Amino acid sequence: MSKRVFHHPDVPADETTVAWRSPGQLDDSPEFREWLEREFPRGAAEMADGEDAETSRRSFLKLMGASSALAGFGMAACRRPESYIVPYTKAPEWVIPGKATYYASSMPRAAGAVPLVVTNFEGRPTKLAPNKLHPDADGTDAFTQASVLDLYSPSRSRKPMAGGKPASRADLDAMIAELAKDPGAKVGFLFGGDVSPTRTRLRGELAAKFSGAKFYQYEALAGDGGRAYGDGAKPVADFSKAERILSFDCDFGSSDPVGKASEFFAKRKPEGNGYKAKPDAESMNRLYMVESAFSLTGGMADHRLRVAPAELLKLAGQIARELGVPEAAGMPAVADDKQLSWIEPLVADLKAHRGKSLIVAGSRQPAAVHHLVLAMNLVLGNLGKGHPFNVVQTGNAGLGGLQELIADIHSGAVETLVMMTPANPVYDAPADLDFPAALAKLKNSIHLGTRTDVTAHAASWHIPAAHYLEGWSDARTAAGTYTVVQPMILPLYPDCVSELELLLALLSDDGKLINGEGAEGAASPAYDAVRKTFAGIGGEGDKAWKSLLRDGYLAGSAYTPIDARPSVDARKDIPEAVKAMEAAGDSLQVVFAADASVYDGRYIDNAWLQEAPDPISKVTWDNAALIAPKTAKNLGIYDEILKLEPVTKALGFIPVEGKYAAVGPDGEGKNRTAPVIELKVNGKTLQFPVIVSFGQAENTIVIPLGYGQGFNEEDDFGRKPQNESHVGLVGVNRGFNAYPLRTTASQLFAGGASVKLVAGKRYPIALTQEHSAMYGRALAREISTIDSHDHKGGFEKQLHDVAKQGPVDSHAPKNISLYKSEDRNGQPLLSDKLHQWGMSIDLTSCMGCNACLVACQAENNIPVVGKQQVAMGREMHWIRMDRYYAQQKDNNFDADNPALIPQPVGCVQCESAPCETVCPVNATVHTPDGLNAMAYNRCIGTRYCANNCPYKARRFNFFDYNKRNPLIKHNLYRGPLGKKDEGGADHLQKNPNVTVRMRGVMEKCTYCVQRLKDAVIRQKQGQKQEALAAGKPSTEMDVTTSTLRIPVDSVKVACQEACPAEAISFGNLLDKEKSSLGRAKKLERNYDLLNYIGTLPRTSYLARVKNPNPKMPDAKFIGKATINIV
Amino acid sequence: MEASTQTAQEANAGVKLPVLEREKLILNDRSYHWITERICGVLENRQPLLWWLLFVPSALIALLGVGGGLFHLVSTGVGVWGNTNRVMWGWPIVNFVFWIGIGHAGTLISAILFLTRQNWRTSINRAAEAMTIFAVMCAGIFPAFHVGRVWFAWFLAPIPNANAIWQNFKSPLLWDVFAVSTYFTISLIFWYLGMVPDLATIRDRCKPGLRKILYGIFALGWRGGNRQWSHYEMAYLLLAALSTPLVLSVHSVVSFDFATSVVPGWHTTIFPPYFVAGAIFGGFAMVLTIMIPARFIYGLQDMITMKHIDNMAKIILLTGTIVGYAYLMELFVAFYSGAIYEMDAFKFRIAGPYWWAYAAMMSLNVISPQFFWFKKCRENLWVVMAIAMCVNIGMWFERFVIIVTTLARMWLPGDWKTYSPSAQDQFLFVGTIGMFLALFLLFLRFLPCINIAEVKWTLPQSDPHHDDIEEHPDDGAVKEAAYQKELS
Amino acid sequence: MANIFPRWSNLLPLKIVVCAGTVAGGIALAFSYYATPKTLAVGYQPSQPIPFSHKIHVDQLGLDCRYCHSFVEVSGHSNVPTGNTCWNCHQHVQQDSPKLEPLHISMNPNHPSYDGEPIEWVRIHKLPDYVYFNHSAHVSRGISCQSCHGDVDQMEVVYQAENLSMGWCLECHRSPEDNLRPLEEVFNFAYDAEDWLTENPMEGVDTTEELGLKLKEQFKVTPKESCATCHH
Amino acid sequence: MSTTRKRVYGYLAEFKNPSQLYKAAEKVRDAGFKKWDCYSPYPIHGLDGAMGLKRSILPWFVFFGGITGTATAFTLAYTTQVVLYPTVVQGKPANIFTVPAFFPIMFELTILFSGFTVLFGLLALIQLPRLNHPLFASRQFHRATDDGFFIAIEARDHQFSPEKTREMLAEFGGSNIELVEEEE
Repeated sequence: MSKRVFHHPDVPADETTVAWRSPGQLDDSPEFREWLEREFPRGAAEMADGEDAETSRRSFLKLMGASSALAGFGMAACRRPESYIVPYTKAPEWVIPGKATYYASSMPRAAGAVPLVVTNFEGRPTKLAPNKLHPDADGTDAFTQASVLDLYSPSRSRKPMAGGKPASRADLDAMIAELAKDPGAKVGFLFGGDVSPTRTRLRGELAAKFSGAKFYQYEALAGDGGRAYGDGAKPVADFSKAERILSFDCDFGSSDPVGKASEFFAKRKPEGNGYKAKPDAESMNRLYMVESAFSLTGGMADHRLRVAPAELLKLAGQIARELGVPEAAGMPAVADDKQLSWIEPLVADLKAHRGKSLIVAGSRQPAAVHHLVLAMNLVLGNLGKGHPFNVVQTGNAGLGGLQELIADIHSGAVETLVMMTPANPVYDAPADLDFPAALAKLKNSIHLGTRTDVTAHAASWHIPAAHYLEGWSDARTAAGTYTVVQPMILPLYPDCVSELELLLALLSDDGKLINGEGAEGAASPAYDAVRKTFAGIGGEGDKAWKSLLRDGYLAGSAYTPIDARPSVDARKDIPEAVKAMEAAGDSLQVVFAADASVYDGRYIDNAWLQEAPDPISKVTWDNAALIAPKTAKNLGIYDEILKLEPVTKALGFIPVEGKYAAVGPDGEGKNRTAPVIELKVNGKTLQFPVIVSFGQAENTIVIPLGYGQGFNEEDDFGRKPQNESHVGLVGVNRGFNAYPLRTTASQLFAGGASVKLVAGKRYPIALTQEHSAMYGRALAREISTIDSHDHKGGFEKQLHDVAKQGPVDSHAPKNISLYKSEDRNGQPLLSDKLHQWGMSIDLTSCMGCNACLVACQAENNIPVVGKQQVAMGREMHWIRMDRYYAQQKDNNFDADNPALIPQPVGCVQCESAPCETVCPVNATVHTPDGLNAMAYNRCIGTRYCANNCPYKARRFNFFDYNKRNPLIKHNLYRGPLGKKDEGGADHLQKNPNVTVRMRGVMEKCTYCVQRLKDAVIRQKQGQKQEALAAGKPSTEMDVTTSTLRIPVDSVKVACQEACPAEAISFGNLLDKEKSSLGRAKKLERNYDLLNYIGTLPRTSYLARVKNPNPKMPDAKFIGKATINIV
Repeated sequence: MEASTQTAQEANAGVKLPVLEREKLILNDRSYHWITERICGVLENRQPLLWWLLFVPSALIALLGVGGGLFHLVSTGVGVWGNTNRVMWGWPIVNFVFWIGIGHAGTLISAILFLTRQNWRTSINRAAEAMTIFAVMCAGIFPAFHVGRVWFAWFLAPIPNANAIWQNFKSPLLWDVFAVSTYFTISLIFWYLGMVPDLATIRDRCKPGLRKILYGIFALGWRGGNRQWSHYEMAYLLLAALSTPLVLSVHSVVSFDFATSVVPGWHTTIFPPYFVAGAIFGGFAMVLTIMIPARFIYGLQDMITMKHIDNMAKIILLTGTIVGYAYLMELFVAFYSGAIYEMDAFKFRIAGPYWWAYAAMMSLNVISPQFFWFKKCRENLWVVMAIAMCVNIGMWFERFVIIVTTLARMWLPGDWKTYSPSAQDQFLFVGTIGMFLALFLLFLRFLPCINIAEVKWTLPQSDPHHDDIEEHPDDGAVKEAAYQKELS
Repeated sequence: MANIFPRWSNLLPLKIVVCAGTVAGGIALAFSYYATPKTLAVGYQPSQPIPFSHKIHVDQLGLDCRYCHSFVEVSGHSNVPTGNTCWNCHQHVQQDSPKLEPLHISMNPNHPSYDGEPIEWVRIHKLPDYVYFNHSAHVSRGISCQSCHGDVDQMEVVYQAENLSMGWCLECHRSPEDNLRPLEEVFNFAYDAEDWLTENPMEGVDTTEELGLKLKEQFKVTPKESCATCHH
Repeated sequence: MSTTRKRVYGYLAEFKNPSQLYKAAEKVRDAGFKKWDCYSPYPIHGLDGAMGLKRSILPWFVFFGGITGTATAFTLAYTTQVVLYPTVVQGKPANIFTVPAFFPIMFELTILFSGFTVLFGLLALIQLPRLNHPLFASRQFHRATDDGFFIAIEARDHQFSPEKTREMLAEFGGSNIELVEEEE
């Protein structure tokens, strides 16, 4: 027969670009359903089977189309187990086995949605990254990064409950239908603080349908400050226009956003983002911070004043008065001279920058402070369009608060309550409101939530909620840009319902609850609802819609500023607040703070967040009361807790102080315990472990909220088992619950507290960092822009001397190696002419949040190890977030207000790596492109490399952390008898391109080598496509270095991608100044950590630049963290 | 040594030749047969009750500690030990260096003292060599099992493989593998060769039966013909010559594990000599700790005389002082360097969280041996025994200081964390002690604990010219005579 | 007194040594020959649910590799055709061939025992989990399928042609020129360097070796030998 | 003595002390015997000369054994590290300049190989193990490993004569002279 040749068309040249979800799939193309269907039954089966769950990083492929599932050993072939390849029957569009697909979505949050790009492997979301196309893209914080784990959380709620008991879906549907069919129902809806246009629209429809419908909003940590701006209104800051910033306890850089913070960080860098400009102190903004305890933003402040919460109002009043704010007229004056001397130049500075300055207040501050802030901005002319400070209407108007709700319940105005808030009112509502009682009074209460928390048990109905990656919705960012929330995957568990789906069910006539997908795989009703909303905002038609799905946002849809004036009730609020303040007087005050790991308690079951150390206190897996050293002394509990400089006797009799002293009385590592205090406030008494926290205001105790939600018999503190079913293995026995201390009046601050030491009682605390001082080693370096007339000189001089800071580097001679790093043909060993990878970390904008740390964990399949292992010092995070305090002895302004300077340390990829030479089996060697590679499968675990690593960047798998569940007490020590991580689905989150390490091997950062390889290979593919597209024979196509080299800054590593402060630049050193990395490396403030050992690290640091106001009393102590070292 | 004019050939008339008389190594003019009887008696007679009282418990401890400990370790993971991501090497490596150090005295006594013709060694070298072998066995356990994936330990051997990948010959750890295994092999050969004639002796003494057959096999059919002896002596000399540099190299290589690293407090050129001295120091202490009791239990006082103990005490004094010097020199260099990391490393040793370890090391290793300056102390077996024990403990603490203290406080304070061993750590260590004792007791039970042939050789009457000086004029005697003439 | 050992025992040690030596040597040799991928993996030829013949489809019908393995150029993973790839043709061609029964069960709704479940092909070329081999990286740089998979076009039933051991990979990474081809020829199983050269002569290139070197130079192929190239 | 005819091994004579043995040995040597040996519980100083033995050639074996060791180590290290699969380790050169790093292993293997040569060289030279030997059949020979000093002259020596040799030994001071026969 004659030979016929079918030519398969070459994939188009632009195929290398990433694929975005096309709506074709959503409008229910059969293929799309096909693979979701195929995927999830198998997925469920997979999850049931704990064994496979860990077998390999590719085990997920077992669920997937093109997979290799290992079947019965040696069945057919005696030589090796037979394994199968199971292709799709019908290929879904865009899904290429082995290739990731990226979709735009966003995470709805009270502070404003976080725009995201979600990485999917064969339909499983595995990694979140900020959507940099988005105008409000700000990087992602630890919460966002970790939220992908919630999707697969083993303790996630999967089945409906009635009265705390498992209930059938049928009964649930019946109940919903009944409710939907009763338009007269007195139903109340309790929402979270996030803004969803579709929900807002549906609210209207609900109000129309249910005559008795009422709507409320509740976030445990919101506070009532918002009132100051009017109902549903909130302030939005534009940091790009703010040259002077005064923040009253507002952690806008991290936990308390008021606008695009990356603009703020950009203006922290003397060279601006990307280091394009010459270093210029003028271009920097200046941050004044007034706060009670260190916040991450506070750590960056140029001038920081620590005041007890009650005093803060007085201070605000003083400043306002000096700025000429009428509302502040009647307020008490500040008496303290030091504070006055601090305020005077500050006010001058603000006045000098009318219209270019910004004053913000923390969301937890009382309305009074916000009134003043608004007024001050008004006086300074910072208000209005094109100015740093704006007030906007979010549309969350007409929503009652928790008080109103409870009042309505008692009055009978609400008989049925639908709770959709991510908060947990039964647990976190102010004690005096007695929410449980109100709940009991209701005819029917429906709770929609991802966790079976106490509210879920208390409510008459609990509906498992869909994760935001599982359902359709929309949201608005802090600045108000319309942002789509699109599902990556059908609900992992069939009964999970999204908020919109529930509302829509109630709106529908038959009240049929449709979740996931409709009949015959019709898209979820939520999809149509969102489309409808969008049609109203972004216009009809597929084109707009498609571009929304592609980009993830609607351009130019930000809030429009409203004309805001201090409202009338300022006159009422301020005096009240002053009264409250005077009541508190100088008594011991308590700050109820959001926790960096569990926020208000909602993330208690997220293992990544629990293990991530608190950025300030470095506590993992628990919360503890924080107290300033002096206050501790005054309260007479100081000797019980960590001494700043414990004293011991060397050789038994020579007294030693400071760093050389032996371990303090509270122990170190696995022996560390914290004493327990009894805290009495608002007439309630509770016990908390207490640790010292530096730079905290005197007379202040800070207690992070959200812990202590459930206990079993393994509790370290011997609490009796209760509410065990409310939490999973991660959240059980975690920390101490402070919510019972809160009352409506004192939701976030409480005065008149008293503290008593509980004798003989101690609680084990796991810290990742035991020592907070640099001890004279110039590790994290800092300079200031002013000449404070000591020998340090001006900005230029200080910049120039960065590399020479510290006792060793100042006079260490240059390292010159005896050896030439060459092979036997005289070629250099780092031979790659295309790529030489490098990184720089800018301490000027790094504030020490854990975003990079968690992002790294998500990207590189890093296991959690549990509290006890962390305490021993076996945490696995590839990035260690060191946080140093620099206390200045000669600081006569406020010696107890040390500088805080963070320093993330991962593997710095030394060109001359000490770890490599000592490995006997060549398991860690250098790649030609300058990576310090780690071959897990070759490693036998001598751990010599880790000993010899000066940066201690290597982590060892002491146990099968991935296989044996580290969260069950002693489980790891049971070896093969230990329980496995069953029922969970977290193996679905694993990155298929990174090996899951077994016990006994070393691991560490490799600059996300999997991403680098992918980028380089894609570049090569592109080459071929272009050449063939050009129609030239390949033998004539010209491949040059420049064509094979990946485009400048085109590859991002996980930590860099996540960083909200753009502190990390990564790239190809051979791009020279073309890349921001190349420019960063050229800067004078670029230095190598531990330079004098001569390891030639590829990761370098940029010294932190502080921009103090020379006129400030503390100016000359600023920017010297490395110099004035304790 | 006191000189005497009492000469060998008083009987013969002629010029009176004063001859220096050697101090006797074997007391009370024992006969060849007495020596044979006595030494073989140790393993032929029924063991004293004490033997059983020692053997049974130590064997049990070994079984539980080493057997059980390793089982738990391998089945569960290195995590059962106290090691952390800061202190990656904890007790296991401390114990390794400790044991390998002890393993040095044996070969050293046999080799170096043999080359330097120190005949007094003959009474103790056998036991010392046995000690070496057992100590190295104990030592080997730790590095072998402290690796994370012991089932892949064969990656350390340069075997051609389908992966075409090899070892890293630049790694001190690989040097270690070669050094320790070589050292073990050579010591074994040395020990066995030295034992062959004695095995023959035992073979020829015991009645037909299994014992005779076994000893017969291991005696290789030794006949004691001079044609064998001449080659045999040459072989022994060669082995001694080979072992001497070997024994020095082994601990130097072990010290390279630390010295070639960049770790402050480890990165010092003084390490090799300092480790070797330490090893000899600790080794001799262990020999004393074991031989003094054995000497009493088996009544070997005439062969292991006070002279032996005195000599060993002197060596301990010398090496102890060298070690002390090394400690001080380390400190001096650290502070002289002006590098803060270096200085701190040592300040932490002196006054840091583990100051007690440093204090113990200093007092036990440097101070306690100084008592040996006094003859009284060297002669009082209780004192000797006590000091020997001190040194054993002190040397363990030395390794603890070097490894744990240093790693717990390295470069970045943000990373500092102290370390404490787990129960399994201690379990295994005790286990190896049990194993060491058990093996040594078995050795006493089944093998000649003193080198019979060599001891006989050191007897004065063993000299073929012992009784006829004039036929073969003694060179020394003649010179002496000439000298006397000139005087008179 | 008599000898405890008989005369013959004098030669015994020697005999033992000789025997032990031979045995040990033999084992070593056997091991190094049999216990290697070369013997263990090569020639692995399981029977497939459908006796798909590459010979027919590629050699006789002239199908391009990428007709079925469609993503080999863009993905690290060379996909096995989905059910509907086969079905496209076979719903018309050879419908009632009994060999295609499994395909019908998986794809043909009218088939009595239709279940829509995918066909489970038996995996032949399997690398360990910790090895990351990227097909696209190789085929788009001039390494042919043939180099690793052998003459698949001639295979009635596919078998493993090469041992796929790390050593084997390294051979090519050290001297890629032996396997490089013009990109157009990557999927051409009939490719023969000699003929290709005669058809399109290049100046300065006479032998196939020179061609390989020329291509290496042309494409700037610099394969890496470092661990991270395949393990991360 | 049994009537069965046995092959004679030779005469075994005892001497009362090392010097006796020494003198006797000198005489036997001068008498020109070749196939004979002195037996003693320990190596007797100078007896080699007295017997006219040459210095052992074992050192030569060992020398070459050692050289082999060094060479092996060097080839192993150099080929694997520089030729076969050079890896980039702490930026250290992968050429001849990296050899210093191999010295420790070269040294160790030298010693190891030498040690083995000593062991096996010795066994070869003294023809051990040989578990069976006519002398073991002697009544008194067992004392050779305890406190006996013997000379045995083999019948294979061409100077050997049943009577003369016996007398000679007696005259040299040998006692309990015994005719040692080979067993079946």
